[in-house]
Amino acid sequence: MDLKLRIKMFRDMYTIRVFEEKVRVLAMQNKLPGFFHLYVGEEAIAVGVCSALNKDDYITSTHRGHGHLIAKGGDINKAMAELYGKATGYNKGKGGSMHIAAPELGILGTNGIVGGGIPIATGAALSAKYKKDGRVAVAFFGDGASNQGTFHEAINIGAAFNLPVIYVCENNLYGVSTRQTTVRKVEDIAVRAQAYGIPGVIVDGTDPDEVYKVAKEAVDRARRGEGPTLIECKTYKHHTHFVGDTDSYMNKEELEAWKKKDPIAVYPKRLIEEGIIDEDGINQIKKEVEEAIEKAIEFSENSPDPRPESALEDVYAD
Amino acid sequence: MDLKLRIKMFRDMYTIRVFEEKVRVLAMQNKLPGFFHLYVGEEAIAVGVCSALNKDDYITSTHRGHGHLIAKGGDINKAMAELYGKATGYNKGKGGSMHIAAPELGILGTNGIVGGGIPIATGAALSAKYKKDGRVAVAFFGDGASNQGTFHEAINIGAAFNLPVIYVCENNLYGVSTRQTTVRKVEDIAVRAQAYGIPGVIVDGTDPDEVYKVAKEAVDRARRGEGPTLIECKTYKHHTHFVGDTDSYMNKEELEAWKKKDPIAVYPKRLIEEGIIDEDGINQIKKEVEEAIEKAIEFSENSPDPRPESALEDVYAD
Amino acid sequence: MSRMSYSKALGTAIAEEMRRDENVLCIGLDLAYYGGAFGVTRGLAEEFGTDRIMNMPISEAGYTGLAVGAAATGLRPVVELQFGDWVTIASDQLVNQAANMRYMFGGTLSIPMVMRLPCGGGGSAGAQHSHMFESWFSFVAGLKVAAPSTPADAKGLLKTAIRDNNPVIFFEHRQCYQLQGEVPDDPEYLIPFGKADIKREGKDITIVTYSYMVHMALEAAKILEKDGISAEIIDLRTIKPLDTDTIINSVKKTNRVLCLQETWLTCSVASEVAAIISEQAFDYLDAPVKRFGSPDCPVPFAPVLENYVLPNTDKIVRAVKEMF
Amino acid sequence: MSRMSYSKALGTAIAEEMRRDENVLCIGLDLAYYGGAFGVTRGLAEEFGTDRIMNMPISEAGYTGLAVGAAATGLRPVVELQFGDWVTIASDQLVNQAANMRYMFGGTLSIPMVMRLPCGGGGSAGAQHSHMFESWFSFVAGLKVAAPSTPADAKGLLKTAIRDNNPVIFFEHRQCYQLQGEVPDDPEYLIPFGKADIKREGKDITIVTYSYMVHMALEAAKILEKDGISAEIIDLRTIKPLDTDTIINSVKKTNRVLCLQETWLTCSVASEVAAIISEQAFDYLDAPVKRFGSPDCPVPFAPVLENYVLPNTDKIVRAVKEMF
Ligand SMILES: Cc1ncc(C[n+]2csc(CCOP(=O)(O)OP(=O)(O)O)c2C)c(N)n1
Ligand SMILES: Cc1ncc(C[n+]2csc(CCOP(=O)(O)OP(=O)(O)O)c2C)c(N)n1
Ligand SMILES: [Mg+2]
Ligand SMILES: [Mg+2]
Repeated sequence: MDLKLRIKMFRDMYTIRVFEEKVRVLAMQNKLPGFFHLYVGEEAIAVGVCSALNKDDYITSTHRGHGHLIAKGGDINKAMAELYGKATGYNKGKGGSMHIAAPELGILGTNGIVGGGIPIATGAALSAKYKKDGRVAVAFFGDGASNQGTFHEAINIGAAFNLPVIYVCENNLYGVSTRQTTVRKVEDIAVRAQAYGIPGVIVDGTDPDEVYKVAKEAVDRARRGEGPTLIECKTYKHHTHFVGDTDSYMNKEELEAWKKKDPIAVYPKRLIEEGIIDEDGINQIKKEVEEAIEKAIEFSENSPDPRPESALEDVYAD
Repeated sequence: MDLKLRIKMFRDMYTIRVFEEKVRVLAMQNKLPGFFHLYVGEEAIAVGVCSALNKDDYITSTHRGHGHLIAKGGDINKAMAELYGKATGYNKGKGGSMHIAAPELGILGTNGIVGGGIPIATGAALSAKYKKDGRVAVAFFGDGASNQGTFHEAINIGAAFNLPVIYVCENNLYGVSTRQTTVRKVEDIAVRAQAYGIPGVIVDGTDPDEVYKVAKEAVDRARRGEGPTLIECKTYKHHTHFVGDTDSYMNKEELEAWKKKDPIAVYPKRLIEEGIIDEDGINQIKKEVEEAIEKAIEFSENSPDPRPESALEDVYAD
Repeated sequence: MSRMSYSKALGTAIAEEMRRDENVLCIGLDLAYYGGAFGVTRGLAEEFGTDRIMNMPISEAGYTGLAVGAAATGLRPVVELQFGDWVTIASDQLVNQAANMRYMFGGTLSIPMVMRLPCGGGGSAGAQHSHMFESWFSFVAGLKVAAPSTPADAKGLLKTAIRDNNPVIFFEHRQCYQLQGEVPDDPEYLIPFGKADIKREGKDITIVTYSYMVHMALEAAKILEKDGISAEIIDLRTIKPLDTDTIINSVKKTNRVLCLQETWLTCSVASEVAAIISEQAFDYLDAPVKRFGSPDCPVPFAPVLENYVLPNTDKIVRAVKEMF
Repeated sequence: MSRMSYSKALGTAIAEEMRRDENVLCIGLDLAYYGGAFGVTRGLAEEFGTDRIMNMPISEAGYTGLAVGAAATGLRPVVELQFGDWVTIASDQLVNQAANMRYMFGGTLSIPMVMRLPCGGGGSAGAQHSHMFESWFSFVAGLKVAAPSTPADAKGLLKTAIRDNNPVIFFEHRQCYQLQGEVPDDPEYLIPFGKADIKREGKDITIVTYSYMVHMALEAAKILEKDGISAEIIDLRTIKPLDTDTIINSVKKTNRVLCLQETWLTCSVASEVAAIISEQAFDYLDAPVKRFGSPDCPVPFAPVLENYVLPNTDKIVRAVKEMF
């Protein structure tokens, strides 16, 4: 695997981490409107998968979508400004955290509807196949979403028509407060691939190298016209379901165990051990990232609000 | 297996067959309003499954539902009268072929929405478990319906809560004109049981003894509180999707091959060979059934239309 | 001009647009060879192949969402549901996704798709195959809604819908499919959205309606004529956008209005038209606005019941006469 | 009487009904321990156990259908969606199944279930968490629709809904959950469906509204009072059935009416009320009926945009003044 790519993976994961931790603080200070679901702890998934994609490949994301946006190349200034509801945001402040898109990067939206993006990614894959433009599409979604009808219907369609789409399930064991194995009899989501006749793979969602590897294989397969893959990434989120949520349902010991696998701590050590970068290099990246995020906050705070009347624009296309 | 039960299975299958063939003729003569999906060729499924049920067990059925209604003990006079849209029909002429229910027999309705009955049967099973009344529920549905989101969501719920419900898929290889393997990558529906952690069984849907056997096992399992089973019955329908439909999509050779397994021809021979009944006995049953159906037609034709103003009744319960 | 059925006119519109723009494709059940539920796409797979006339699994939410994703990435899908009744299954992708996406995303993409929904009662199809949901989708910002009554309008409106860059919900009445009429051959025959059509001029009362009820209203007008009542029939053609001007101008002339539709009245198109008229033409009304549609019950199966419930020519004549 | 929040009043109603009738159970996401999306069921699992306060997988169509099947067989499920926006996912089971079943089946069974839908805008929840769908479900024969504005109404209406033998769609406005008010302790405190409540008497104009907008209207009335305009505020409480008498009587007194709601106007509750008034109180109107709601765009995220779009006290005052 390309060394530069691995270093970039660390940078991207760290960008997401710092971005999210800042969002958390800003939200608790009521500087940001609306509510926020953080990707902290799950960074290796978005980064591992998106590192296997081209700029013009498609993704659909979820309510917990900042990580996907950044990993797919999203501009953190525009992303942060959108969370602030500013005119300079990706979507002029109309979308906010759960509804950010950047079509020029193939990002077809974070999504407030659990399971809502899975058919949409499948449709983007249909476009790619129809136009023979070589693109692939990735649908990110949670373990909770795998009980939605859209999961079943969309994957069946993707499989039946051999569409170039990869279904990436981020299995963090919970949907809001509900331990998902209390509302689902199977332990693994990957077994569900058998219902559609496609490969189902389980991967450690805290290891970006591993995630990249299985994603790359699935992407190559998709580009060869061999159809979809379902990838289940085992992961855990470090914070509550949304910022400001009660944490009574969280399992502290389990969380501590998962934190030992925190990619932001583990991965740079591995890179250093393997001699790919040194401590200074890591620190330099961290510094750059932190500065960039501070700049993004500054950019956002100095950005103008949207014109009120702009609320009436963009409803219909000409 | 009880000899009387096996003879009754023949009688019920034959009743369905004659009922359906009569409906076909009556519909083509425009004596019946609306449109009709016939169960001809699939009789062994409804009869095999319902023979394993008690009178107060629940079923939900489909657009192709006359067979389930009759197999669950439905009165053919009231059933036929409903198809005629008469006041004496099961539902006072308000429902018709695709919307017949007989709650006193646990029949919660044929259904015009493909996949619509699967969650409803699951809910009936929830009632049974909640009230600890020992009942089970059966959801009948087609292979086409197994691509609906309701299939996925309902079976997952049934499995997660160990509900006493049996999911019976009637795989006749088609949904309307569409060969289902062209819109689904897996050959068998039964493999989908793995997605929910429940047993998935395949059975020859033309053999009522076999269907009864697997249904009985599933029913016993459900009553013991061990949760759902998915049963896939391989079958084939002898007529087009609905009465009056073009048959251009039908595979004549395949049909001929399946007709060799026609339960109405094969099963009485088996009963005779096994010495359970003789030719005369079979002919006697046939005669009785044919007469009963003639009477049902007569009953229906002599029944009054509903009062026009009764259209405004039964919208709301008090 | 060619004489053809409403169904054929729709098929012609699709074929012309598919020839014109290779990004147009059809998605639905049994579309190829079988021709869909009412034969609209019959013959198209032969010309365009099954990559463009796609047969789907029975997964209304799934293939509607498939179309949303395809539309977001440059295709122009035309989706058919076999009966509009089960748009209930697909409505999340239409309402929370398709209708919102352009707006939420600040105008950075668009969703050019058409959702074709055979709809309406008649023929004892029963409660689950007779619904009309045009009021639901007209309610939703971000959607457009069309409901043609004649073969020519069917062609002109469907072509406009396919070229529109927004999600369009297109209601085709089941009782219209076999109606015959003259249809312009011009492949540029486009009927603009938001332009109602005065299907009959009159001076004593305006009947505002759309879809199959246009034909019932025209029949009723003939009968009323004999009794000295001259009815003007406005066919809305599109409900969202709604041609308020044509409605108001007609009411100013006739000073009486019946808002007619087939289905239930509560929160319906008839309610909307009545509300607009009472807001904007209050001073021109000689009598209260009246609405006419179905009573509040599901559509029953038995013919005698169904006839009792659905509006028809006689009932319309009676309703109009009560206003004089 | 006890002082409590709207949210607590709802929880109390559920608890009382569960004690009274063992067939009542709750179905939804995160209901047990977590208390559902807005804390309504908090504490109930401790008393009733998780067999009666059931946590579901994220499968809105599935667990709504589960409730339909349970209701058809003798239970009385109370379903919560975390946000009413995704009733779009569950609507087939409500519209094609629940609303039709009793009728199609000739009255042989009934579907006593309640669908609790937190709804409405505010707080930058964005387009997919701010929808109001009361007009959709009021359209549908076979359903009932309630939308309480105060803690006392919340309790009384929810208890009535749970005892009703029909499917009831129950809209709880997100901005109401924390409102405090006096609530009768009587476990037989039931508010009948189809009875609007005059929340404020007045003589110059009638404002017909419901849900959260009742509070905005009451605020507006105070301001209008200072300018010499006396506004009567009618809280519909249930939209289906609708209390036409109370509306008409009020209009006969004030001769002016504003139909106010939070969401889009097309084919909406405001349209319905306006249509009814122009049909039934035409001769009593001194000015055209006016409707006020949101403009035709999805609910935007940024506060400055959301404020621009949603009705509020000032905008209501302005709208009323324009009528004089
Ligand atoms: C259709 C729908 N149902 C419910 C919700 C409320 N909700 C938001 S996030 C969430 C949990 C999703 O769980 P999962 O898919 O596992 O994602 P995670 O939050 O764990 O990343 C729920 C229930 C929603 N937004 N959309
Ligand atoms: C939700 C929905 N989609 C589509 C239809 C139209 N339709 C009626 S029967 C049918 C085929 C069903 O196929 P399958 O489930 O295999 O049952 P079969 O007819 O083969 O017995 C279809 C598509 C419908 N009634 N409901
Ligand atoms: Mg999760
Ligand atoms: Mg089939």
